[in-house]
Amino acid sequence: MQNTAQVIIIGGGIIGCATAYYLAKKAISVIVLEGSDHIGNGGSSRNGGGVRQSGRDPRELPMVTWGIKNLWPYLTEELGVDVEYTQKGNLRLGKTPNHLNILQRLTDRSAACGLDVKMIDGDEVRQINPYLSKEVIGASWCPTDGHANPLTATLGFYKKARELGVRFITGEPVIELKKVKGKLRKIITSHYTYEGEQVLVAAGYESRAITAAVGIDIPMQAVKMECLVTEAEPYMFEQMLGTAEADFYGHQSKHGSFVFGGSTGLETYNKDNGKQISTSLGASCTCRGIIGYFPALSDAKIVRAWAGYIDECADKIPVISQVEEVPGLYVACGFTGHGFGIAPGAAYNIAEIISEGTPTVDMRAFRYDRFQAKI
Amino acid sequence: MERIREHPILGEPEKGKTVKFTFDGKEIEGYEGEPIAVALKAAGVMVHRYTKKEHKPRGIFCAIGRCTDCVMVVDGKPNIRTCVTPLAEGMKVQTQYAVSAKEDHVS
Amino acid sequence: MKRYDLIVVGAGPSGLSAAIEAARQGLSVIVFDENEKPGGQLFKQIHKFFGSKEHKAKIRGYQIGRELLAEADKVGVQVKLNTTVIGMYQDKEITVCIEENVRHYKGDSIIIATGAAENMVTFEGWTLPGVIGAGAAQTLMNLHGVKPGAKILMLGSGNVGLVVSFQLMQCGCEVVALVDAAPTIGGYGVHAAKVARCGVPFYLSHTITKAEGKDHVTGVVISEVDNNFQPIPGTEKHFDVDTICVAVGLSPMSQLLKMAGCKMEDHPRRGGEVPVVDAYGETSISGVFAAGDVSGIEEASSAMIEGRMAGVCAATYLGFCEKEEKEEILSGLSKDLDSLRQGMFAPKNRGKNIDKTEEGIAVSDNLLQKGYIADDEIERYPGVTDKKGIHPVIECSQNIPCNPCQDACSRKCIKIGKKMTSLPSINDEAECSGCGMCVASCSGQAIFLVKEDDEEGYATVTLPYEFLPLPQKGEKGVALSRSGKKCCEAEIVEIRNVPAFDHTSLLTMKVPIDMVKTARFFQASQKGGDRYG
Amino acid sequence: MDKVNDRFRDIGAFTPLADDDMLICRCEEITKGEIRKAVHEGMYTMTEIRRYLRCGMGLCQGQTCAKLVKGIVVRELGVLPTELEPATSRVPMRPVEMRVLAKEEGRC
Repeated sequence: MQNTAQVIIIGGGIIGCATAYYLAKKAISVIVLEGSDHIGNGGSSRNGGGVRQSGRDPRELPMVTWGIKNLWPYLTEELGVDVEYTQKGNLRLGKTPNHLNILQRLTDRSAACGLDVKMIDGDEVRQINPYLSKEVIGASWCPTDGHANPLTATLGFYKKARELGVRFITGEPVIELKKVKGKLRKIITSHYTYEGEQVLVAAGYESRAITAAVGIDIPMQAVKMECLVTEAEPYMFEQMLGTAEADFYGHQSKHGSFVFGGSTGLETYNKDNGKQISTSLGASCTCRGIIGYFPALSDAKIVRAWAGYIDECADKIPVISQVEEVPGLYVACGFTGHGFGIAPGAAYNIAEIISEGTPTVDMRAFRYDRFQAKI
Repeated sequence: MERIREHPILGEPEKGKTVKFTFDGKEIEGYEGEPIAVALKAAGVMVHRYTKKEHKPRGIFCAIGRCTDCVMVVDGKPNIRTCVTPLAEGMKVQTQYAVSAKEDHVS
Repeated sequence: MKRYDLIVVGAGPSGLSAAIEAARQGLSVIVFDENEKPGGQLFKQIHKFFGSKEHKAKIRGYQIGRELLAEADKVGVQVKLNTTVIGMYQDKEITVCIEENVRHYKGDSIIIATGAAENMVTFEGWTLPGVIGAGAAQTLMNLHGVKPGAKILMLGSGNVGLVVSFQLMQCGCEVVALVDAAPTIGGYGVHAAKVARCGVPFYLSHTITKAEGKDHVTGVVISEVDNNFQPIPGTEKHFDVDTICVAVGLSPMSQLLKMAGCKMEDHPRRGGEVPVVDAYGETSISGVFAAGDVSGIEEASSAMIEGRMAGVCAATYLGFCEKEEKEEILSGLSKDLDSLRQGMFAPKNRGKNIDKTEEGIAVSDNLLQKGYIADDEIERYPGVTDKKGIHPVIECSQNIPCNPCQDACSRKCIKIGKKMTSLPSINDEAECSGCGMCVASCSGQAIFLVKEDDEEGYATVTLPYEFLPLPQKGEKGVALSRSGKKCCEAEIVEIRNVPAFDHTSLLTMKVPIDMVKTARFFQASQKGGDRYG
Repeated sequence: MDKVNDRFRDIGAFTPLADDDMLICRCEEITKGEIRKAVHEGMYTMTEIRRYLRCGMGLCQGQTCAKLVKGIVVRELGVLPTELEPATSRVPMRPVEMRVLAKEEGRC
């Protein structure tokens, strides 16, 4: 078996798949090693599908906006898989004056960076989405936000990259990275040793253990989050929704089902049995959150709920960076639960860093060595 | 389809009181508490819904609430598993087209 | 949170048995079942069960269900119906949908006894209304009292296909054919024989190629298949039917166990994805057990024993039962279970081609291919003898763990011996009283009483009959052979129906003496031969 | 390495079959041809097939089609049924209305 490639990517999530695709387009040979048995088995296929700018940390805005302008609208055609990208805006809802304060702060912060986002009142909210409860008194509204299908987007990048000759190997957890003569070169798994000129670690929270072998640590924690999906319902609305207090977020998919995520507040402390098992509280809590804003969905039936881990970075934005002190190493992880919408842009730009050294979008905010003590 | 009046092993089926309900506006009688699908079956109704993509008819398939093929619009709510939902007086049962009672929702 | 010593999911044969056994040991036990009625499949089973007294043989499934429920009630088991367990989580927590709420429960031990779901096959038109699972047919006719169809074709010759075909006829439906892609019948020969003698043709090595109809089934086309199970063009046969019943096996419904993180394996011989369990059903999560079909498809009789084993183990796990007592109970149950897992249809023999009985007698090819034993094959079996006066003829040709006939005869005419799977033989020394208990007790309806010297030129044949309407004494009709073909005129000379027969009527018909070895079923001649009543 | 994990393994080209339009997933109306094609597009596991095509993700959650889909994928990949893991089981076991899920009892 061919065990060497110009670039070895560790992690077959949307970042790994998309980076592989953008590198393959540049005729660079790539091997992708995925630890689990399935492509896109982490957050990539467990998230709520938001492709959103509003509410983001200003440091992320240039990248995500660039991706929304230049990549997302063309992905379905480019990949030959319907990624169900819909750009019909994002409503972040509020019911109390305190909510409105939170929303106002987020809006001001984004607007200051030039994003088209504004506060609207309850009636304006219901003009955009008539199904929302009368209790909603205001929202932030960003018309250029949207949503897509994380499953087909991730697998679409995989499919296309594979077509271009990228080698994907699943069930291949990385045990160790090894330098040869001062340069990162070998990737050791339980089956084989792979060799590459450049190595991108894009393995979510697991990246932390993997880069430890070469003395690099990204401060992250794994936080278990939960989502659910309803049966297909008649068409109701197209916006992406969220709330000031993050009770829930989600959208109606092209298929008609509603995909929602939510939080119980216990996420950081959730335990697991190694199977990413749902908690007994999550789905019920999310349903209460949804019904509070969306009484019309009370009778919608939940057909499936699931859990997954986010790789929460210390400062809540990702690390997408070359690691110069370990020649050959690149890292893209710590996306902190909002990595899906930004993924194509991030992958495109890290592929540029790997291949040419310079990205289209300034990525200095995502450097691996930015973390400092507070005093 | 006929109801079994007397069974060689089970004798006469135990049924509750009769109730009236409507199927697509037409009044039908059934027994209270029996699955809606059974009352429809006894009345000769075979088609419970038409599917979303192909507009194909579906009816009872597993009869125990697992396959979800027999879903209909019941009292205005779509996707009700009629094989496990008890019949009640005055229920409004409608053929389901895709996910609603309106034919134009079939794409 | 509400907590029980034991939570059982599924109130079928294994779940109820587990609950009873555990409650007897002193555990607080609650059983959840999503159905409106308890008993799982038992309440759809109206035939008499096989096995021995210990396995509740010759009792009908629904009666076993009632007995289990009464027993559960007596020992203080709470059975909650219309309650769907929707999830199983860490720390042995489950969530249950009750009425319009979700409730959380914890069990110090949990037994999952969720049973099995039906498999399906695809053919053109398989999504049409009128194509139903055999389980659906049972549910409609035996639980809800409505006929699944008027004219029905059955796909699948396993025990489910055979038993359900017979049940369909019992409730007044016409079964036009029984079809299976396999070259030989999968279920018990005796089940096939009772369907065949009613006149249902068997088409082995055939499959459905098309369900016809626009909005619902109006017909079906079957074709012969080659060795690779591919339809052979030109062999198509058409039947007018309104219903196609599919009985092509079961798969364990093991989702709850998988969801909770139990180690699973794909086990084709057990029917699909099953939890990895020890000999008594404990999964990879200690204190979580699986019992019945969920851990491997078998008969209800074995499910009940597995349930009891899991119940005892749960009791021991929680310190309610001493190790010695547990081992004593388990060794008894293991013996029972082992005795059920013998014979030609034992799990270990699945997929094997068996051409001789344990006694060394060649199996009937005709039985395997057509559903009945041919006239030239029948005399090889030890239950089929010639004798003066009234005597039983036992057309039992396969080694099945079943012996009620031996116990039924107070005169010791019938001998099976210690090995339950042995074919019954006739004890020449003993004299038959003609009481008919053996006829009514045979779960396979394979025993007939024959009196060859009844009157000059005539003989009588007494057969089990479970159809309506019952013929009248003196009624004339035709006798059908094992193959379901008319063989001669017949007259009913006696009808017996006593409580001990448990709804099996004994018809005695007078037939010409040369038909005594052929005539095995009665069909009334009037009203267009409405044999189904 | 097992056969399912090497996504570069040659499983031959996709060739149409006469019964490719046979419906397999009754809920989401996914055909045999779509499933076979997805395998050739690299979806080698039941989980990926589900996520890519939505088969087994409808109202019944694969209760009817899971085994049928698996049979098709196994044949297309040329592996043994035991080499292909069935898809994950998820809460809830039956479709449940949000208002029902929202009303919890018995948790203190």
